[in-house]
Amino acid sequence: MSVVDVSDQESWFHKNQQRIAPWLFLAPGLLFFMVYVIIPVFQSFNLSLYEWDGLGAAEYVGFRNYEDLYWEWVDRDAFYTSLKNNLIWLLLYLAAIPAGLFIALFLNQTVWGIRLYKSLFFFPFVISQVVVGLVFTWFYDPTFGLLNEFLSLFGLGPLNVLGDERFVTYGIIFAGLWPQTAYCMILYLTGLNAVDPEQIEAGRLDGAKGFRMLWHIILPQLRPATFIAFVVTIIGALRSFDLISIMTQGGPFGSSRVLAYYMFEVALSEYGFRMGYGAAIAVVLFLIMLCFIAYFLWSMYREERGH
Amino acid sequence: APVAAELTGELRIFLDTSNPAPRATMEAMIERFAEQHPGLEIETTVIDREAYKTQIRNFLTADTPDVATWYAANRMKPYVEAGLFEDVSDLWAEPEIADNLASTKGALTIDGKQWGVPYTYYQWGVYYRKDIFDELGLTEPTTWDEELANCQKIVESGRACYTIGTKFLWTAGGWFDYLNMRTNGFEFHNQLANGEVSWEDERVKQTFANWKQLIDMGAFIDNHQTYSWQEALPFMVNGDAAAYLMGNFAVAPLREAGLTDDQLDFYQFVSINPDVELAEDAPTDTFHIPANASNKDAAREFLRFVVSADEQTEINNGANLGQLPVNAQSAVDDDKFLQQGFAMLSSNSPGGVAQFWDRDAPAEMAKVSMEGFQEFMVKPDNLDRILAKLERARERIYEN
Amino acid sequence: MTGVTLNQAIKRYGETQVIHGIDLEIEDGEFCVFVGPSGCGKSTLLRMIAGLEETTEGQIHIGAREVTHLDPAKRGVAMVFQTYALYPHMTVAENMGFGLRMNGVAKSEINEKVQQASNILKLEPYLKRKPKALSGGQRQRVAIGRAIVRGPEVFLFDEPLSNLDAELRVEMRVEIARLHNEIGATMIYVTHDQVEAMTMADKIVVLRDGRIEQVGAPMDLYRDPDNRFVAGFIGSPAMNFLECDYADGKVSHPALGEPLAVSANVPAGMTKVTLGIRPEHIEIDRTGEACTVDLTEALGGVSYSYLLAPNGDKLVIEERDDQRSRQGDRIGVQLRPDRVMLFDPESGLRFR
Amino acid sequence: MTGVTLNQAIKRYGETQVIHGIDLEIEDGEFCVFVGPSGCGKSTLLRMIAGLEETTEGQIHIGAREVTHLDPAKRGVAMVFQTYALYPHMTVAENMGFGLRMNGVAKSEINEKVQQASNILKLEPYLKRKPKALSGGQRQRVAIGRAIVRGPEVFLFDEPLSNLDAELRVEMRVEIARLHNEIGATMIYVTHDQVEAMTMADKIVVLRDGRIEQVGAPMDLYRDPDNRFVAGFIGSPAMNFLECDYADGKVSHPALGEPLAVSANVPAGMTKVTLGIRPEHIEIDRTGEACTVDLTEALGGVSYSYLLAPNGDKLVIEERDDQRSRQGDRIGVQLRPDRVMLFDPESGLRFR
Amino acid sequence: MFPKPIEKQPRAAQITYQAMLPLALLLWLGPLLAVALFSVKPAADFTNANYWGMPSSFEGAFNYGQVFFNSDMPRYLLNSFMITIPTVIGAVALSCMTGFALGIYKFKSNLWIFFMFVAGNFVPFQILMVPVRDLTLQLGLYNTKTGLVLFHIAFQTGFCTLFMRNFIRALPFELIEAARVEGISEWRIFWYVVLPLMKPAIAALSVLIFTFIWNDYFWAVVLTQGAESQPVTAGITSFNAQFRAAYQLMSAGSIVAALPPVAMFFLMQKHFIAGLTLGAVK
Ligand SMILES: Nc1ncnc2c1ncn2[C@@H]1O[C@H](COP(=O)(O)OP(=O)(O)OP(=O)(O)O)[C@@H](O)[C@H]1O
Ligand SMILES: Nc1ncnc2c1ncn2[C@@H]1O[C@H](COP(=O)(O)OP(=O)(O)OP(=O)(O)O)[C@@H](O)[C@H]1O
Ligand SMILES: [Mg+2]
Ligand SMILES: [Mg+2]
Repeated sequence: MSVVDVSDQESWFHKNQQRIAPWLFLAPGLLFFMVYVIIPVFQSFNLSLYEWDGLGAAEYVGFRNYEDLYWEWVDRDAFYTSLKNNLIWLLLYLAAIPAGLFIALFLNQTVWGIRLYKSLFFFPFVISQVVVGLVFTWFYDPTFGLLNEFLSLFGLGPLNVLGDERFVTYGIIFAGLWPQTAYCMILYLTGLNAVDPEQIEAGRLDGAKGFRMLWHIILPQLRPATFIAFVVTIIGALRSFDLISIMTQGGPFGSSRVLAYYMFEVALSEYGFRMGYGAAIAVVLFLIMLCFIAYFLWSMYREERGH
Repeated sequence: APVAAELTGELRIFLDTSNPAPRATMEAMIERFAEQHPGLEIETTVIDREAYKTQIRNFLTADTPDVATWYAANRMKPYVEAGLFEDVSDLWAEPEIADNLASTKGALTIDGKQWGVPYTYYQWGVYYRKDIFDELGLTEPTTWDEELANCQKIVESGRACYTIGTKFLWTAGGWFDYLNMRTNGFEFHNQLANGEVSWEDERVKQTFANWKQLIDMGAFIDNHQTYSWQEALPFMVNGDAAAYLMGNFAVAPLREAGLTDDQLDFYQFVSINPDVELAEDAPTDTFHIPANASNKDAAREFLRFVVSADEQTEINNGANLGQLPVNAQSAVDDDKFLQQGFAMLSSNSPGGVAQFWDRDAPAEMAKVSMEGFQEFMVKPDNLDRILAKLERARERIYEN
Repeated sequence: MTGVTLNQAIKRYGETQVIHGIDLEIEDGEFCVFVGPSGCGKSTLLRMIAGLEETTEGQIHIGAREVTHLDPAKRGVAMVFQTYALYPHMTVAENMGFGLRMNGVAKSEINEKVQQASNILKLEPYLKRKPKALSGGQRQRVAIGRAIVRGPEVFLFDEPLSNLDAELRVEMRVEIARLHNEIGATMIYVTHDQVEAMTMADKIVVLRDGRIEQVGAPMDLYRDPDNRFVAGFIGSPAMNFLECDYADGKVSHPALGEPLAVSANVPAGMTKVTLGIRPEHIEIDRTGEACTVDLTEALGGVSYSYLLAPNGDKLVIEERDDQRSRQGDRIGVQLRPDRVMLFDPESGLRFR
Repeated sequence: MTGVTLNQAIKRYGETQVIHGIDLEIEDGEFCVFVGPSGCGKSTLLRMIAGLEETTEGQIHIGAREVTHLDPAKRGVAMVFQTYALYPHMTVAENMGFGLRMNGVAKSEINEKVQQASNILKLEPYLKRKPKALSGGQRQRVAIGRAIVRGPEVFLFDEPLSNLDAELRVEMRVEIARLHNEIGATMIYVTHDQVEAMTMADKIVVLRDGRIEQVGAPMDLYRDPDNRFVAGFIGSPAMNFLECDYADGKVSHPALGEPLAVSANVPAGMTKVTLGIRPEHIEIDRTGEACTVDLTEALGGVSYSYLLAPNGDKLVIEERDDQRSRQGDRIGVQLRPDRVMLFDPESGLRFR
Repeated sequence: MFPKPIEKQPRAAQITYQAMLPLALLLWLGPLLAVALFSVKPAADFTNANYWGMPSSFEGAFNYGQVFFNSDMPRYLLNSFMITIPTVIGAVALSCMTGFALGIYKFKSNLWIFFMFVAGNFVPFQILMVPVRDLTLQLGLYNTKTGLVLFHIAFQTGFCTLFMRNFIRALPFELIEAARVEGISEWRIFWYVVLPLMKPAIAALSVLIFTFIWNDYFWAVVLTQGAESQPVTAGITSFNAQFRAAYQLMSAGSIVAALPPVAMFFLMQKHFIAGLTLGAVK
């Protein structure tokens, strides 16, 4: 049996090319990702067991930070508010999905200029949340905001949405829904493109029309789009930071905080620098998100196996 | 100065005076210092004021300058405790400083040592629309009853007594400072800031009860929780509110917005409890030498230069910082507000001078309490709940 | 009476007209196949009958009812699509019952009908499965089942078998034929597969560019096409066409040797005609030398030889016996005169 | 010598073994076709030869060289894929020259070789186009051209024509056959198309479940299959199989009437055999009455009748003359005894 | 197509639809239009409480002039470009390689590494905040554009890998096999065969990442401070502090800050949408 010459470095590499190549291709990306994402996640877990102001030495306190969080929960303090608001965000943010679907259905036509319309409707997603926050702050402004001008037409108001702890979270979510709806809309528009026209025709022959057609035939086919819309919306809801930071800074009196913002406030804002405590909040947020990540990965795993 | 000529090497100075006017002032001052020390290579870095507050943590440990600006009192405590600021008690022992800067020594003292020098401070107080007062036939109040009576008239005229923007919380801290110092005195206020008194103490409640009187009568503008302090200015400019409890830095924007010195005036916050001495808020801005600085000799010389009587006169005059000099030998600019402020602080503040709530209380406590103040201003009925919350926070924060 | 009648049916997409005034009568219970080259309008015509495309002009009747502008669901038709168009999220049973459900039929009745249909199509074991878990043939059966359940008067099929592989195609072809025998409904079937058209149809409609070329029973079209297009289109391998000289009732072509007498009504004065002859109607004359065997393809029972005539024309002949030609052989050919057809070289019309 | 030899070649994916010890010798210049049902391992075997799949056990030689664990590039093979696998961003010429370019061949030489190949395949007019701008057949030609350019010793084709439509398929089939004649390289060709296998192959390898069932020339397999599987797999429509009683050299079956004498070495003591007969080797006896015509399919020149034997067995017969059976006719059948094959009902092996 | 194509419906429905489109759009983009309107108003309009009416005079040139010549805005914009562009290049380059490795090769840990990227991509980035900030500090990159760029590249690599890997998965694998049979080394397969085919994905991803990074606010706040390194999203807040209550300038600033991604989106609209389809719906 002829043996391939192994003495030569070149040829060894060539021989094992297929086995080594993927690792060479992966190396830079993996390195970056490890250093900046994966390892920090574990560092955060670790840090959450310490008390550290970012200056001196960190002091190991075990689960003390979590205990504090627990008491904040019991006392209905900032952590409680943040968690509660996070849940409200999670729930209400999902409204972007039906809203996006509705707009997508509205725009799914082939009239002249529709392409331009579609992109203009997508606009809110492209602009920065900072700008969105600013715009809506003005919209809600109690003295001159358009909202109150509008309400006064009906003899209502004035309403200080961002200054009232009962409305503030909803007000911010509403602002967030604007770009998120645009995002869902575009997902659905691409999804609608992929709907099998023959199934629609089969449905027409079967006598399904309007809403029943939508419910029984279109929506099931839009499942992938809905799934992605769901994932990005959930993640968007849990990550919500920019809007709160711009619109209220968590106020009034901390009633619009969410975990993401609270964590920032505790760890890095002017009055903060309780790094360990912040890390503990992040861990809680991470655990919530983990449910969704697991769900997402599980779906992907099933699909991969399916192939 | 006699020893100065031999200074050599590099001197790195970090400044947080990022607004154009103060920045120019400081740079000019450094320029003058450089002229006296041609052997010294001076490098100045100006950092955005807000950014500076977080960045200081980084540069004190790595890439450290020789001199840095900061704030007095509790605000410098974390760095002192972490050993990041140089002990400059030696400077304070020098007669020139010991004699002339005595009034601010307390603010820079922790554990009996001094950790920096002040370079400017400014008074707080009530800035008001003199024309509106005249229109309503009011005079500057001095007692709580006069205050309430005045306010009642203003409210009846369809205005708010006070404009305020509490979105960023600290403005409410100013109100609390004054109300509490007037109700319970400077000592008590300090104890509270240091966590030595319960928030559910009757005396604290009294402070809030006084505050509530104003709130209930509609003394403050509506929706203040949505405005920053600047956004609250127009209410005063437009005549929707008659006064503003604020630091002297509010004068410049009010003038810019078109109010003349005839329309604008100043009075000291009224006395409430006749049994306590008047005390004032006068936040002090400071210079420090980081412990890791490399050219401490030059840095010390710079600090001496900054607090010298001439420089203090120069940098605090109306054309420059427009604030109060810290050196007793300096001249106060003849701006009417500076004069009034200087007079007030030097002769009518027997109780003491506080730095400001968020500098006197630990950061965490400041944050939680100011949130509470804001909530109280919007929902005074929640007081008990708020105080309970603050008390819990106190127990946690001061515990270690 | 549930035949289908088209009356000057016309379809335009904007400016372009794709169906040019079709008149067609499909009898009750008939199995009618539309064939024609790609793009000739087969699908369009079928979809006009289904109501999935607007009819621009003309009328369509199903039975006695005019349905030209009726909703698809109201026409009493069911359609089976090339891609099956099963609802992927419903089980087989749900797929089949969906139409009835939409029309508010009672659950028990739906179940019964689904049961019946799945009986006919042997789908019982799969009723609970999703389409994904079925093979191509099974899916197609479900699609047919869905059509049956609705009990339509007319079944429409658009190339229902073209996504199946060869073996399954044969199987399903037989199945559909059996179904037609069993339920006897009118069926209209679009295909481009020769074999399907020939074996299943009662009546074949040959379309070309949106016009009907010929309508008739399969073997009629095969034996007696009206024109060159139909002659060439029906039959595989296709009919051979030779451009011949014509004189005195005889055609002559280099491949033939002697001129051949053909009985056809060729108009006087014609000197050129197109001769058509199917591969199986050519006999080999091993003594002849006129043609060269270019290639032979032995398929087992039958083999095809591709001949080159002396003038370069090509001819395909079918050989069945074991003694077959080989590449390079020189042979002569003899056409069965009764099977020779003559066409007008210009218009393609057949001289009968 | 650049034949291909497989020696006990085995392929496992984890636990599942898909190729079970294949021994095969393909001669230099031979055109070898792999056929077999879907999933039998045709592609796997081809890809093992190409080096795209590891060979788990056994050896593969190309010419005299052992290549079992060699890189695909070093085996001197070229492969043509079902999906063409043209690089869409390169022109036809670049596609064809790419392999040479990457291996550092000089520009001028590349050009020359591409020129030659495109000559052979009549691709000159398209050299500057991108694959997108080509028809399916042209793309397949480019794929072949790419293979040719590299001047490999062995060509591998994996169902290269199955993405083309019927007409083009016929055309390309002829083209590949011509190419093989012209360059005379060894070619291995995977297909599931009867016609391709029969018409192109020098040698057909019939695979089933990762094992070779029979190897031989096309007509040999057709006429002389080793077992029931091959007999049934080769030929379309498939051979008829009847389970018969066997005694004294004669088989009897209800469809046949009289027992039929068949010369085959049936082992003594066998009482049951499987009889195989192709549709075209059954003659109709119109006087008989044993079978019923269940269905007839007229394809034009030929028609197939599906008969039901008295015991329910099915038989397909081919009819060619114009006088054909109709559904419901009762007819008798006569098998050509020299064409009858007998198989062991258990193992399927043929008794010769 | 669902819903039923409008051109197949009665004339009246068609006209209603055509009329509703611009109306709906106006409503939808109302907030943005308001900002645009604000940005051309004179300051006087705000003191006179003319917030929503027509501008009493057109001051667009002055307002935008202020933004460009009298503030740090140009610097912030420049920073944004200097952060966004290298990030886009870096993340796309890295993910082309990781996507290639994960999409083409079969090895044991393939799926797990892929899932790691995906999971990391969905991690709430707050959990990274403190360690990443420390890391950046230790590297001496705090408050530098480089520090921000490095982190963005790393974090975006997760999403980009998901996207690229799925895209490469959808490429015909025969292309790679064909190249292997032709004796082309893996690196060259990547470079000459796969990379050119990924052009659409690269284009789409570039636009997406550009938008993401340009609009990032959180990390800009965490890792940088001050005009010398902060991008425009963070800059606009200090810009707003500078021009507090000068709504016309804040509006003009916001419009300027929003413009580049919008322009990018319009230029590459087709890729953008294709990108979402590929990356997301897949
Ligand atoms: N929506 C449309 N707009 C314009 N022309 C169309 C449209 N749909 C079909 N056509 C044209 O109508 C003609 C007939 O199309 P049709 O689909 O009926 O052909 P077909 O006979 O079914 O072809 P195939 O065998 O390929 O399915 C074609 O020329 C096609 O281009
Ligand atoms: N990666 C794999 N892992 C496990 N089994 C595999 C793999 N690839 C192929 N197989 C199995 O190997 C067997 C042979 O597959 P192969 O593709 O060679 O069949 P084929 O004869 O080419 O079929 P077809 O005609 O459908 O192309 C099949 O049963 C298939 O399921
Ligand atoms: Mg069609
Ligand atoms: Mg295969």
